[in-house]
Amino acid sequence: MSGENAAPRVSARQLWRRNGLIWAALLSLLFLSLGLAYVPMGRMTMVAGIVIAFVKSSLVILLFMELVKSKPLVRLAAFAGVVCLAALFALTLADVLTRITTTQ
Amino acid sequence: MNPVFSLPEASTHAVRVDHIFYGLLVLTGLTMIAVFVLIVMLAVRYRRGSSAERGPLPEIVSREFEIGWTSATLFLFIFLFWWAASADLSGLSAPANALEMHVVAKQWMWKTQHSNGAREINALHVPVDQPVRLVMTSQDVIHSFFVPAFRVKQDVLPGRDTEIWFRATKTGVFPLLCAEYCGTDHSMMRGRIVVMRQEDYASWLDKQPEGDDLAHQGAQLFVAQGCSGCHADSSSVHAPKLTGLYGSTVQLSDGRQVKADDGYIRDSILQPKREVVAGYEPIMPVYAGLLDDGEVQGLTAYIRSLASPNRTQTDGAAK
Amino acid sequence: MTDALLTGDLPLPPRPDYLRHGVTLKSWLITTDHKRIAILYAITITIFFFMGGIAITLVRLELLTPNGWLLTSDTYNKLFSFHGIVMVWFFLVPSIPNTLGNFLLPLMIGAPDVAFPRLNLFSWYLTIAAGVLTVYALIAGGVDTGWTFYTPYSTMFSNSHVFAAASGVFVVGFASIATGVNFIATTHMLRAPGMTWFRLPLFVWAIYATSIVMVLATPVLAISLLLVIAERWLGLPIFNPANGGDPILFQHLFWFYSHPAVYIMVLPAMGVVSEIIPCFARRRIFGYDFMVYAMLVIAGIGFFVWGHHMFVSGQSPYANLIFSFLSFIIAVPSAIKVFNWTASLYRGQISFEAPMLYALGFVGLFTTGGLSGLFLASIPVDVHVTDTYFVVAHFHYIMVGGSVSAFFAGLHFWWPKITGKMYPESWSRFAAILMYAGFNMTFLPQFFAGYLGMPRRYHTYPPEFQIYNVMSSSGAAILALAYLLPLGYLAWSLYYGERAGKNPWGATGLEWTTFSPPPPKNFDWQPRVDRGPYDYHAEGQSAGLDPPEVQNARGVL
Amino acid sequence: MTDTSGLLREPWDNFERQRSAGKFGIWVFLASEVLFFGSLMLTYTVCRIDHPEAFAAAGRATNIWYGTINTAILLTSSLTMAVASQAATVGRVFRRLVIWCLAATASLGIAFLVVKAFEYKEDIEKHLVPSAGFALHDTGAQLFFGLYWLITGVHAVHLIIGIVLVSRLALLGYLQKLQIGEAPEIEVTALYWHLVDVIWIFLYPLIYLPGRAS
Repeated sequence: MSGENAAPRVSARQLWRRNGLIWAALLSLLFLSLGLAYVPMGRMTMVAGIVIAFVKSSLVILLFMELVKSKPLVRLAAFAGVVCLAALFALTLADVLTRITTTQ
Repeated sequence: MNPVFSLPEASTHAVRVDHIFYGLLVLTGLTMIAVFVLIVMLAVRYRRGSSAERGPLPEIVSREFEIGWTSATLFLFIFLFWWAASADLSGLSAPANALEMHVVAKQWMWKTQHSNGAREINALHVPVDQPVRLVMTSQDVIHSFFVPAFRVKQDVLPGRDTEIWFRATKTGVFPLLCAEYCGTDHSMMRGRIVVMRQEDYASWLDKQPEGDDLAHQGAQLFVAQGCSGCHADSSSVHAPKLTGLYGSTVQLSDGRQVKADDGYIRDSILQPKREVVAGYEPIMPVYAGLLDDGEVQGLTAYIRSLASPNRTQTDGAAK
Repeated sequence: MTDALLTGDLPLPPRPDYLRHGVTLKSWLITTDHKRIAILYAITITIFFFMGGIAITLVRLELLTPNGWLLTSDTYNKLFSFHGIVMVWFFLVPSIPNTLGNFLLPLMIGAPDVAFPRLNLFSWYLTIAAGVLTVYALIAGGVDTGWTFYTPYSTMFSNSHVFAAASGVFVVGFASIATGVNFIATTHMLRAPGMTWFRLPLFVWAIYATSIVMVLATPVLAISLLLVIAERWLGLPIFNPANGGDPILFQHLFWFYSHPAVYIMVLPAMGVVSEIIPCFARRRIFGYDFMVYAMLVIAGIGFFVWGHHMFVSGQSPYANLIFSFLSFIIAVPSAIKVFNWTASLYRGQISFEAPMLYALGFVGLFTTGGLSGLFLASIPVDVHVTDTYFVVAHFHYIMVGGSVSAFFAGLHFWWPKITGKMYPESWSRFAAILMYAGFNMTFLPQFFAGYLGMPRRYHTYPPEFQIYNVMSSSGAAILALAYLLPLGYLAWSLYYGERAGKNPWGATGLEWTTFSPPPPKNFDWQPRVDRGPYDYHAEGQSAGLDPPEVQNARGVL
Repeated sequence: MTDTSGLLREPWDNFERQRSAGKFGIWVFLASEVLFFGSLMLTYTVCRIDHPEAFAAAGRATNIWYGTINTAILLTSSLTMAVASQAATVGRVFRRLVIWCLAATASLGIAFLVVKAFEYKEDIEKHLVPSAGFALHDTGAQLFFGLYWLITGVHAVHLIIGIVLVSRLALLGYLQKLQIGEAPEIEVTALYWHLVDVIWIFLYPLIYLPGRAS
């Protein structure tokens, strides 16, 4: 921890530049997904939107929330949530997508 | 046969279920006895101050034990899964010659209808040794069609058809119960399944009041609900014709191909914009909320009768 | 400091223990001491336990005759719904974690308190608020959806107070999440020096695994109830089939929580029993590391098996197969635990004080309940017995036979630590045996009734099932007595019980090294740990009667 | 060394450990939140699988401009929040920067709510509230808007909580009652704020983008 008199490790400029770059990337991804939504690609339109959302959220989680710099324990906590959600999706959709409405 | 202490096995399915049930009973019974006997024996032998030998533990370390019984139980359970699952799979789909009957559940009664249109309340007469397929739906909440003697149970859902089939092997009267909690009089939602000899069933069916044949009812609805305005063969509107439709493969406007089965026809009536046939405009009005489930079943039966006249003849042969 | 002082044989300067450290009501209501919060929880869940108990007493009385003689159908439905809601969310889920867990987790890892003491208190207030909502639902006229709140009955057809009851459960869910977060952080961050992961008592592992399930499963329950509330109260169509909604989706969300919830109830019970059996058998627990892995595997796979509640719901047959398979797999670690408890008795010096009787009762009932679970994992058999009394018996064996027996086991075992007083031994043994007998009398007949086809939640029933219901109801009367007895004699012991020393059982574990009852900060010194748990004898030896320290010295020499 | 004894709370005896426990605790809570919103999105997914066309039509009926502007606002608020949080860990030298960034974050959050309020108003005027007079006729469109109101509502509640927390920190910092540089609250609040942003990042394509191409 730096004290009151110690020189800060980073300058305000550096802070703004690093985070500003991430922000710029996020905004460009936002406009990219907005644009792609109007391109008729069938089901891929939706997929594109979701993939971009994943990229954006990864930027926020890894860099803004500093998950890359966090302890393994913290990463484990985040990972557990995602795995559990994946299980919820996977097994529920295993039902919804394979339902037989009628048998003959 | 005392119903208090034993449950009749009145369907082919019941025999299969009971095989597994009794197999599991023996297995779990033995396991339980083994565990209980072991606990009691150890507790007595090694009670505090007893003269049983203690001293250094035998050489076999715990790890071998652990791995041993972990893998033993694992393999046993996988075997049980395979056994139960294969029985489940073999009974999954109804034989092609199954009699089709319809069930509509509502708070708190069962309405059943035979292929010739005869209706019953809280009862269903079926012939013995003949597979019967029930197409079921609910008008309100979830119910569950449960015949303990047949070992069959299936939830009956609103807005969707579910199916169940059985082949009764004993004649007699068996209880029909609602097994999914459905409100105040859930416990009163009971009925009877009457299994009759085939010739008795045929004559019973004959004596029933002239209930309209399901398909005939459907034909009347087809006109009354305005379907015929577009879908009749003589109509000039550009709409898919229904003769020969049932059972065929339909090309949809989004490129998919689907089989025109009960579910497809039901969806096409209630939510026509979901699956639009290639080459047609999505102009058909939505019928969800306008038709009740019995009416949809009637229309479906009518459309099915347009597919192959022979098929409905065999279904109605009993008449 | 001398050794005598360290082991606490010399009197320390007088210093009030946690119970006498502040006596006003206010000092209790704003306390952040985990031990006091545990007491608050204990009082709360006792009240709820008896509320749920009264409801089910009426239900069992009603079921004495096939056609009903006491209650209307609506009252009957409301009573069993209230019983389920209260017992699951206001008794079983908080029972062991929030009372014994709250009290013991910091003590066992050598910490002065949980990681977030104020959050801990907040969680209790949430529980109270939620309880008030739920009891309001009862007073206002009751809720009749069953504890499962299945749609579309709960959203469109029920004319009862679904909103209040569902919001109550919604709120108590957040209490559960808060507790889970707190315990996870405590276990990770506050272990005493030397308390490595594989030196943790199994109870701590159990509470840790339970907390993971609480944190990751409860939000899904919250959403499922929020959707019911939104559809019912705000009129937003979600599950309504007329709008194209899917009622089965609710069941997926609901059981994603409510199946793991069974592990929230039973994992802590396993932890309690894993403390008690070694202590009274004077043995190291058999296969400590396998016990740990088994609990983690149960907590993990527990998330993937919920669909076995839905084999007849209209779920796809392929999904049924997946869920059936996983349900069989999760039976493996449960079996391992039973084997290990049994093996821990081998070459022990077993004595049968009340906690041990309760614990052995747990093993018996859990084994019975667990084995009956194999029937329910097999699809064809499950199709026949699901939604019948077979299922009712099965889950009561696990959740009531198992968890409640273990709760009483733990309550007696740690009673001297919590209150500083010994409970009356012969009364307790009598109650333990009575509870086991009464429980089996109540629920064993239900397996038969269920297999023969008696559906659950039936107000009236076909007369051929009467014999089973009469047996069950008379067993329930015995069970009720067995539950009332401890209330009486434990209260008695508060005033007239013998004073308890630091370690009346000669047990291992840090909680037994501090005073009974413990001081407000738990330890007057910083505990250090230099050995594993359950150090009742030297490695590779059988049990001896000497205290752990002596035996250990002998093993080393 | 700066004095952190004032920040030490029961039951901790070590400030660094208290701080990392707080951070770990909030991450565990966020994992819980992931499941909370995740199950709402699962509900959406299942309904959409059942009614793809209706969801496309309903998605078209939302106002994409409000949605896009709001996404940009939230992303920007995450920037200011990240700068605040990182500057706060560097030390007290950035006190002014931290307070300004916190204030900016809270203001952007409020801006989001204002835009959202306009959007809700328009939705109500266009009869997009599921009821008898609902504007769209496809079966399933009401499901979309049922979920739309619920999910955006729950998200807004989370955001309001975030705004309250962030404004409180800004105020305390301004009044010199917060030891910026050591106080763990900023870091913890920032993590929560970012998660609320991440949720919205997923809601944006789910709510506003369906059916635009056709």
